[in-house]
Amino acid sequence: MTVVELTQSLNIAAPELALAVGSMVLLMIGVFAPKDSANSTVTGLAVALLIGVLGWMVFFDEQGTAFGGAFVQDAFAYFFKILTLVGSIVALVMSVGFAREEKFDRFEFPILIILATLGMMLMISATSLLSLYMALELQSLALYVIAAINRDSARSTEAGLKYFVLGALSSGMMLYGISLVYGFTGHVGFTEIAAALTGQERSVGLLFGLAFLLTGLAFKISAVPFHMWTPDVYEGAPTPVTAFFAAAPKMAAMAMLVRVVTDAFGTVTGDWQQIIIFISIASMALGAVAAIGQNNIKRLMAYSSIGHMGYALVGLAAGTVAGVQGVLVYMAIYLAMTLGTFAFILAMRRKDEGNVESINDLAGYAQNNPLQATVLTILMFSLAGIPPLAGFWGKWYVFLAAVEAGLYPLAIIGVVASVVGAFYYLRIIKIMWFDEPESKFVSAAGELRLVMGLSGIFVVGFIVFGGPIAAYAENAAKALF
Amino acid sequence: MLLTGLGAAFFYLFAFVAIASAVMVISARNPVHSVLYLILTFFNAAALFILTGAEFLGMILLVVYIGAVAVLFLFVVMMLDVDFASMKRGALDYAPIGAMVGIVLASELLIVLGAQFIGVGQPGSVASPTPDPLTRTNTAALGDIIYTDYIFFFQIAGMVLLVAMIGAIVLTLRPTRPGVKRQNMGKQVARKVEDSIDVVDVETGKGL
Amino acid sequence: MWSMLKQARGFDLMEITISHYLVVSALLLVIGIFGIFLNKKNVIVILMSVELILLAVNLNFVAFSAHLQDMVGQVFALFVLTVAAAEAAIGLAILVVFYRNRGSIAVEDVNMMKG
Amino acid sequence: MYHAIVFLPLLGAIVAGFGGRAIGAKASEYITSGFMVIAAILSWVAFLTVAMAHDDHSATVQVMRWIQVGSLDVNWAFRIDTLTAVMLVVVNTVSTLVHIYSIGYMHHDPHRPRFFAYLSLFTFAMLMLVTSDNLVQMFFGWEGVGLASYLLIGFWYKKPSANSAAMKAFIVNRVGDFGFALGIFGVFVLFGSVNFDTIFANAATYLPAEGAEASTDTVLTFLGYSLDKSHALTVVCLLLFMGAMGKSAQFLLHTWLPDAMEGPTPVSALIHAATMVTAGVFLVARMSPIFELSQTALTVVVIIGATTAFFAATVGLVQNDIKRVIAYSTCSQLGYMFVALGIGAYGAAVFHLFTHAFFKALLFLGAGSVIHAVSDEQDMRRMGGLRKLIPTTYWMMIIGTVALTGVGIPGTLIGTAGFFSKDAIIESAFVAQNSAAGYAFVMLVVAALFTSFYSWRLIFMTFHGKPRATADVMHHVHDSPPVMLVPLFILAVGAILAGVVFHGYFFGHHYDEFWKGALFTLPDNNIVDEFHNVPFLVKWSATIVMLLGLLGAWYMYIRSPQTPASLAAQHNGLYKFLLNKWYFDELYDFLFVRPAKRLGSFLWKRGDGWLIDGFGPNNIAARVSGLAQRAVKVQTGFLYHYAFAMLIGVAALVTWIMLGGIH
Amino acid sequence: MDGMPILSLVTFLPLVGVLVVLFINDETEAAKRNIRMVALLTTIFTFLVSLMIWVGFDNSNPGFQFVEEAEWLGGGLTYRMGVDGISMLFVILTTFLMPFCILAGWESVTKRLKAYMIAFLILETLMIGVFTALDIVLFYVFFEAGLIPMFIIIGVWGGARRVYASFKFFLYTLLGSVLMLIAIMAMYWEAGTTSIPALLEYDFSPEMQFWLWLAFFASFAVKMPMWPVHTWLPDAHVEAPTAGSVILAGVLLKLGGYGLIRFSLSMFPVASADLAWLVFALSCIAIIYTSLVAMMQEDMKKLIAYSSVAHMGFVTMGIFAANEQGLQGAIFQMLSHGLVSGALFICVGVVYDRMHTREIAAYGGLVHNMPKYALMFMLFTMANVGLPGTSGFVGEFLTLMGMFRANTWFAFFATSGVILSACYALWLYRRVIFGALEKESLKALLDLSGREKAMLYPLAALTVFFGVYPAPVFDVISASVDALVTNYEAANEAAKAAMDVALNAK
Repeated sequence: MTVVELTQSLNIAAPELALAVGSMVLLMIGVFAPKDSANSTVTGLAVALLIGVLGWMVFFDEQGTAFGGAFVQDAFAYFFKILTLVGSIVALVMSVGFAREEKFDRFEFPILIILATLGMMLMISATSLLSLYMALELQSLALYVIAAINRDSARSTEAGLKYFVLGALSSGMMLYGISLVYGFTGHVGFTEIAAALTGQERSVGLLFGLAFLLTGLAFKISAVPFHMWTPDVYEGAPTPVTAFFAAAPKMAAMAMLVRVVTDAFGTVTGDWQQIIIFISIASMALGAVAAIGQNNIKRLMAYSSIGHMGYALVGLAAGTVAGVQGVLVYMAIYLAMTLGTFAFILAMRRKDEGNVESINDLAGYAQNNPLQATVLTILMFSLAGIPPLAGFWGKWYVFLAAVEAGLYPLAIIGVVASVVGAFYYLRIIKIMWFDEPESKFVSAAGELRLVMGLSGIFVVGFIVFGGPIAAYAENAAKALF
Repeated sequence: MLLTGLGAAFFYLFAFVAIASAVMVISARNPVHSVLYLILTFFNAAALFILTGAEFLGMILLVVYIGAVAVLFLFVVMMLDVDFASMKRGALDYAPIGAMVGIVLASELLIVLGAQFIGVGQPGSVASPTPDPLTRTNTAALGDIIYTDYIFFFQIAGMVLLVAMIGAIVLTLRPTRPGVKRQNMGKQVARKVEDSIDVVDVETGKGL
Repeated sequence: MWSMLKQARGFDLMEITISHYLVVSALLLVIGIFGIFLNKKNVIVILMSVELILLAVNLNFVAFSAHLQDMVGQVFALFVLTVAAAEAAIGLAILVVFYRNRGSIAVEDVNMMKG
Repeated sequence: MYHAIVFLPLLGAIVAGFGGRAIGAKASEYITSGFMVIAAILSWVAFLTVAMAHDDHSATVQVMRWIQVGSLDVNWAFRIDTLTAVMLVVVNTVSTLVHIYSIGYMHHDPHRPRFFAYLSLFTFAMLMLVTSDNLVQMFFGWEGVGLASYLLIGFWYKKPSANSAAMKAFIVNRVGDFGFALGIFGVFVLFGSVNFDTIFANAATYLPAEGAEASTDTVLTFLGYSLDKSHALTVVCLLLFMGAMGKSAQFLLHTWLPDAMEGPTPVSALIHAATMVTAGVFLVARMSPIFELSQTALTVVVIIGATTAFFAATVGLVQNDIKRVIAYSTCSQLGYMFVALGIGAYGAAVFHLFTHAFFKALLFLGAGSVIHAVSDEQDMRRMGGLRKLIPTTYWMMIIGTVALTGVGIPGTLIGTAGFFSKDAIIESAFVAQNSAAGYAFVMLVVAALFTSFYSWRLIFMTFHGKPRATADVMHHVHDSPPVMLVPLFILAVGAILAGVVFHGYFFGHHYDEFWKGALFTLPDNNIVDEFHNVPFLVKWSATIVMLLGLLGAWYMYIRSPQTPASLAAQHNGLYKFLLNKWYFDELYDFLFVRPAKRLGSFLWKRGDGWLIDGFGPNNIAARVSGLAQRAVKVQTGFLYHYAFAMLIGVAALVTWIMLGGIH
Repeated sequence: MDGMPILSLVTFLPLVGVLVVLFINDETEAAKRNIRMVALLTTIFTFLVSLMIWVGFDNSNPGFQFVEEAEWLGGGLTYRMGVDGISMLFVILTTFLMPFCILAGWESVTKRLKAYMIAFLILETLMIGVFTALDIVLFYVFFEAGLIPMFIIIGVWGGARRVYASFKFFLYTLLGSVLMLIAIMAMYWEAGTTSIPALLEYDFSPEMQFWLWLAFFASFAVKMPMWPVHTWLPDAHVEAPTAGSVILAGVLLKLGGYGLIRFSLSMFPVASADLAWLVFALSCIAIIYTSLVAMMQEDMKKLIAYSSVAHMGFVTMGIFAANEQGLQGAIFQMLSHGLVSGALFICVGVVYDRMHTREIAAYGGLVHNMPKYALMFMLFTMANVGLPGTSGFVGEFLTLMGMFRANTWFAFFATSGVILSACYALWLYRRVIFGALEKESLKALLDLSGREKAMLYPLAALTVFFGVYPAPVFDVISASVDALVTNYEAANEAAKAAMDVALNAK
C-alpha cells in the first residue's frame, strides 16, 4: 500500500478517522476533567463530534473505495451512516436527562457510544468479510459494555451478560460461516467472492457457510430465531441504552446484511432468499404475536423491533433494487419512529417513583397531556403501519418490492402479521385515551420534547416530503447493483 | 501443504486429544478442571496449527491464549467464590432433544465438510499467496503483509482492544470506598526523608 | 448422500486432507455449541465454550490457508485471536459485575427477565 | 281538475297534520272535510265526463318525473279512464262521508287533527293508487294506503291490541307486496316497461296468432324455470295477484282484516270496507289485459276468491263482535269480486266493488253509531233491544243489510244494490267457461246463504230481543247527532239505488260505451251477454238462499234464542273451529311467527355470537393471545434456552440447505 | 372556476378548522362554545363549497371531472383528484352529513371536546378524500386512515364496551383491507400505474382479475359490511357516540360500496361476472339473516345496525347485478341510506341523551309527550322499511329490479327482505313510541329541542324529496353508470369470445 493510496484511503474514510481520533481525545478529556462534570462535558463534546461527522458527511461527499477494497464509501453507505449517526446522536442527547436523574453519569458512556458508532460505520462500509468481522466486533464489544453499564443494577448486568454470551455465540457461528466461505471461494473480499461464485457450481459447504454467516447477521438485527436476547436486553439495559440499541446498531447490521447478500452473494440470490424469507416471516409473526401480552413498554418495543426487522427483510427478500430501496426507506422510517417512541418512554417519569416502564402507567396520558399523547398516538399508528403515516410507507415500499418479485405468500403473511401486530399498538393507544388517568408525569425535558416533536413531524410529514427520501434511497440502493 | 506420512499420525493424536479435552471442558463438574482442559485443547490445537505450517499462529495461541486468556479464566474462576454444590441441580434436562438437534447439525457438517473435496483456490486467484517457507518464514510472511496490506484491520483491532480496555475498566473499576486504605502513588513518591522521619529525643520515664 | 459417505470411508488413513481438519473443527464447533446450551451450572463454562467455537474457526482458517496457499486465512485467524482475547476480557468483566450483583454465576440465576 | 282531486286530500292532510296544533281541532276537521267535499264533487264531475259521456275523455295527465334509470322510465302521472273515474267516485264519496261522520264520531278524542290528517292522507294514497299510470306509482299508492291503514288501526296507540293489529296489517300486506313487487319486476322484464300503455300494447303480442303454435322461446327465467311467453305471463299474473290477495284480505292473507277492526269505526268503514281492501280488485281489473291472457292465473283467482267467500262467511256466522261480523262479511264479499274477476266478468267485479262500497260503509258507520250509542261496547252479546232507542240507526242498518244480502226480485229492476251486483256474479259464475267456475258457483251460493244468516243475526242480536247491556249503559243510549246520521242517509241512498241505476253501465247493455276499453276482455269472452241466460233456478238461487238465511236467523235469534247455544254445544268442535277463524292465527303463529323469532334468536346468539364471532374474530383473538402466551413462554429467560433456539434455527437452516441445496 | 383545485379545497378545508380548533386552548365554557362553533362553521362552509362541485358538474360527461394532478412521492404515484357521476354525490353526502354530526355531539359531548371535534374534522377530510382520489394508492391512504379517527371516536366517547368494539372495528376492517393493499401493488406492477383512470382502461387477464377481485372484495366486503363479516358493525354502532354512528352508517359503510363499483366491478369485469353469484348469495343471506337477527334485538342501535347490514345487502346485490337499474339503484340506496340511517341514529341519540339507555324495553309510549319526535321517527322508520315516497324505496326497488333482471332466485329471496324489514322496524317503533306511557322516568321527557329539529327536519325533507323526485341524483349518476355498464358488458363479451377461440383452438 503506497503512501498515495493510504492518503486517498484516509481521505475517503475521514469520518471514521475523525471518530476514532475523537474518541481517544474525548477519553483523555474525560479522564482529566473534573469528576462531577466529566460526563456532561464529554457527552456534549461527543454529540458535537458526531454532529460534526454528520455534517462532514453531508457536505463533503467523498466517495470511493479505500484500503485495498476493504472499505467503501458509496451512496448506500452514506444513507445508512447518516441514519446511524442520527440514531447515535439522538440516543446520546436523550440520555442526558436520564443520566442526570438516575446517577448514570459515567463519562465512558458517550465514548463507548462513539466507538460503537465507529464500529457501525465501519460495518456499513465493510466490503470484505474480514473488515466486516472486525467492525462488527468493535461495535459488539462496545455494546456489550454499554448494556451492562449500569453495573450496580442486577437487570442491567444480566442484560449485558445475556447479550454478551449470545452475541459471542453468534459471532462464533458467523465466523465459522466466514471461514467456510473463505475456504470454498478462496477470498474474503465481496467482489472477489462474487466473482468466484459466478458461473460455478456452488458447493453445499459454501451454502453452509452462507447459512452460518446469515445466522450471525440475523442475530445483530434480532431476527427470529436469533432474537432471544432482544427482549431481555431491551428491558434490562438502562432506557437510553435501549433507545440506542433499538436505533443505531439495527441500521448498521441491516446495512451489513444487505451489502453482504447483494454484493458478495448477489449471484446466488436464490439460496439466501429462502433463508431471508424464512427469518422474515418468523420475525414478523413473532413480533406481532409475542408483544401482545407485554406490560413493560421496553420489552414491548423489543418485540416490536423484532417485527419491524421482519418487515424490512421482506424488501431484502425480493433481492431487487426496489427491494433494497424498500429496506432503506423502511429503516429510515423505523429509526424515526423508534427514537420518537423512546423519547416518550424516557419521559415516563413520576416525581416519586422515578422512571416507570409499565404500559399501564400511560393510563390517561391523553387527558394529562393531550398534545404529547397525540404525538405518541401518531407514532403508535405509524408503527402499526396505518396510512398516511410514515410507517405505512415503509411497509408500502418493502411489500411493493416483494410483490414485484412475486413473493405473494410472503407479502400476504406480512400484512396479516401487521394486522395482528396492530393490536398491541392499539392497546397502548387505548390505555392512553380510554383509561382513567393516573398521576401525571413530570414534564418532559426539552431535548425529549424536541425529539418527540421531530419524529412526530417526520411521521406525519412523510406523505409530503417522502418523495426525496425514497428517491435518495433508490439512488443508494442502485449503488449495490 | 497438508500432511502425509508421519505427520498424519501426529495429526490424529493431536486431533483426538483436542476433541476429547474439549468434551471434558464442557462436561467437567469443576470449572477449574474445565479451564485446565481448555488449556489442553488449546495446546493440541496449537500443535495442529503448526502441523499445517502456521507456526506463528500456533505460538501465539500458546502464548496469548494459554498464557493470558486461559489464565484469566482461571483467575476469575478462583476469584468468584462459586458454590459448587448448587451447581449440580437440574443438569441435562434438555439433553435428549438438544443432543438430537446437535447431532443432526454435527452429522450434516461432517457429511458435507468431511467428504466433499474442495476444489476452489486456483493458483493466482489468491489475494496474498503464501511464500515458500524455505525462503520466508511464516512469521516474517505474516509480518510482511499485516502492517501493509492489512493495516486497516490492524488499526481496527487496536480499537477493539481499546474498547475492551475501556469496557473492563468501566465495569470493574471501583471508586475508592471510604474507609479503605489505598496507596497514593504520587504522594508516596513525593515524600522526602525529612517529612517522614522525625527524630525525637525521648526523655526516659516520660513517654510520648 | 450415501455416495458421499462411501467416499468418506474411502480415504487413505495416512493421507491427511483439508477435510480432516474441517471435521476436527466441526466437532469442536458442535462441542462448543453443546457446551452453551447443555450447561446449566456455570456461566464461565459458557465463555469457555465460546472459546472452543473460536478455536474451531481458527482451525478452519488455518487449514484453509494451508490448503489455498493463501496467507489471508492466517491473517484472519490472527485477528480472530486478538478479538477473542478482547472478547474474553469483556466477558469476564461482565461476569464479575454480575457476580457482584447477584452473588452467583449459576446459569439458572441469570433469569430475572423473561416472558 | 285531476290535480285537485288527488292533491286536495294531501293538502288537507298536511294542513291538519302539521298545522293541527296551531289551527285547532275544529279547523282541521273542517278544512280536511271541506277539501274532501270539493274533491268528491270534482270526482263526480270526472265520472260524468269520462264514464258517462259518449266521447272518449280518457287521458293521461303528466305530473312530474320520478324514476328514470336505464330503460325504466317512471313518471308521476294520472291515467284517467272509466275505471279510474269509478274508483275516484267510490273513494272520494265514501271518504268525504266518513270525514263528515268522524266529526261527530270522534268528537271526544283529543287527537282529532291527527285523525283527520291520517284520513286525508289515506285518501290521497288511495287516489294515487287508482289514478296511477304505471305499476310503480300504483305501488306507491298501494303501500301508502298500507301506511295510512297502519296509522289508523294503531290510532289508539295506548291499546296494545291496536298496535299489534296495526303491525299485523302492515306486515301481512307486505307479504302481498312482496309478490306485487316481484310481479312488477316480472312485468318489466317481459314488457320492458311498467307503464300501462306499453304493457297493454305489448300484451297483445303474447297472444298466439290465430292458429299459430304458441311460441316456446324462453322469455323469463324464474326460480330456475325457463318460462315461455304464456307461462311467464301466468307467473307474473300470479305474483301480482299475490299483492291483490294481501291488500284485499283474500284467503291465506286475510288474517289482518278482522284484527284491523281495532281501529276507530270510521276507519273500518273507509279503509277496511269501501276502499283500500278493494284495491286488489282494482289491480286485477286494471291488469285485465294480461290476466285475461292467462287462464291458469284466472283459475287461481277464482279458486281463491270462492274459497274466501265461503270461508269468511262461515267464520262470520259465529262471531260476536259486531265489527268483526261485518269485517268477515267484507272479506267474503271481496271473494265474490275476485270470483267475478277470475271468470272474466270484470265489469261485474267492479260493479260489486262499487255497490259494496255504499252498503258496507253504511253498515260500518251504522255499527259505529251503535257502538257510539252503547258506550263503546262492541260485543253483540251485550246489546239487544236497541231498536226503539236508536231507530234511525236501526233503519239504516236494515237498509245496509238488505243491500248486502241482495234483496230483490229476479228478472225485474226491483232490488237493492247488492242484489244487482251479487246476483250478476253468481249467475256469471254459472255460465263461465273457467274450469273452477262450478266450484265457485256452489261456494258463492252457500256463502250467500251464510251472508244472509249472519247479517240478520247481527240485526236481531243487536236491535231485537231483550236488552243485555247493563242498565247504566242502556240509560245512556241515544241516537247519533246529525253530523253522523247525514252520511248514513247518503250512503243508504246509494245502497238502495246504486244497483238499479248503474247496472246497465257496469255490466250490461252499455258495457262497451261505459268502459271504453278500460277493461279488457278477449274476443271469445262474452260473459256480459251470457249471464242473463241462466236457468230459472240459478236465477233464483241467490234470492232463495237469502230468504233461507233470513228465516234461519229469525228462528234462532227471535223465535227460539236458545237454539244457537245448544247447536254450539252439539257441534262443539265445529263451533270452536269457526269461532277461532279456522285457527289461522294460531297456524301462522306456529308456522311463521314463532319460527322466525326462534330463528332470529338462534341466528343472533348462535350464528353471530357463537359461530361467526366465536370462530371468527373472537376465536382468532383468543388463538392469537394463546399464541402470544406460548410465544412468551418460550422466552424463559434462561440463556441455554436462548442458545438452544439459535441452535435449532441454525440446524433448521442447514438442514434446509442440505435437503434443498443438493437437489 | 377552471383551474381552481376545488376538490382539494373541499377535501382539506376541514383541516383548516382543525388548525383553528387547535389554537383554542382553554377549558372555559366560552372556549368550548367556540370550538363547537368553529367545527360547525367549518363543516357548513365545506358543504357550501362542495355544492359548487355539483353546480359545476357536467351531467352528460361520463368521465372524471375537476381533475387535478400533482407530483407526489415519486415512483409512479401521483396526487390525482377527480370526480365522476359515481363519486360526486358521495362527496356531497359526506359534507352534508358532517354538520349534523357536529350538532349531534353538541351537548352530549362535554369531555375532551377539542379532541372530539378534531377527530371528526379529520375524519371528514379522509372520507372526502376517498371519494375524490384518482390514484389508487391515494385512495388506499384515505381509505385506511379513516380508521384512526374512528377508532378514537368509538373508544373515547363510546359506551360501556367501547374498547372491545373499537378494537374489533379497527382490526376487522384493517385485516380486510391489507389484502387489497397487496392487490394494489400487484396492479401497479402489472399495469405500471396507480392512476385510477388508467387502471380502468387496463385489461387485466381473467386469472389475475380473479385474484385481484378476491383481494378487493375482502376489503370492501368487510367495510360494507357483508355477511358473514358483518359482526363488527353492530358492536361498533352500539358503542359509538351518536355522531360516530351517523358517520359510520352514513358514510363509512359507503366506502365499501363505492369501492366495489369503482374497482371490483369496473376494473375486474370478468371476475365480477364470474363471482357475482357469490355476492348475490352473501347478499341474500345478509338480507334475510340480519333482518331476522334485527328482529330479536333489545338494543335500539343494534337493531338499526343490523338493518344497515341488510340494506347494504341490497346495495351489493344491485352493484353486481351490473345493469343500470341495479347499479344506479345501489348508488341511490347508498345515498338514501346515508340520510335515513344517519337520521335514525340521531333519533336514537335524541332519546339516549335524555335517558342514557338504548334498551328498547326502557321506552314505550313516547308519542304521548314527544309527538314531533314520534313523527320523525316514523318517517325514518318508514324510509328504512322502503316505503314508496321515501328515498328508501327508490334504491331498494331499483336494486331488486336490477337483481331480478340478473337472477330471479336471488331476487326472490332478497325481496322477502321487504317483509322482514317491516317486521323489525315496526316492532321497534311499536315498542318505543307506541303503547301507554307508563314508565315514570319517561313522563318528563321533552319533545325535540331546536337543535334536534335542525338536525332531523332537513334530513326528513330530503328523505321525502328524493323519494318523490330522485331525478337530480339519477341525472348525475346515469352517464357514468351507463358508461360503466357498457364497458362491463363489452369486457365480458370479449372475454367470452376469447374463451371460445381458445376452446375452438383445442
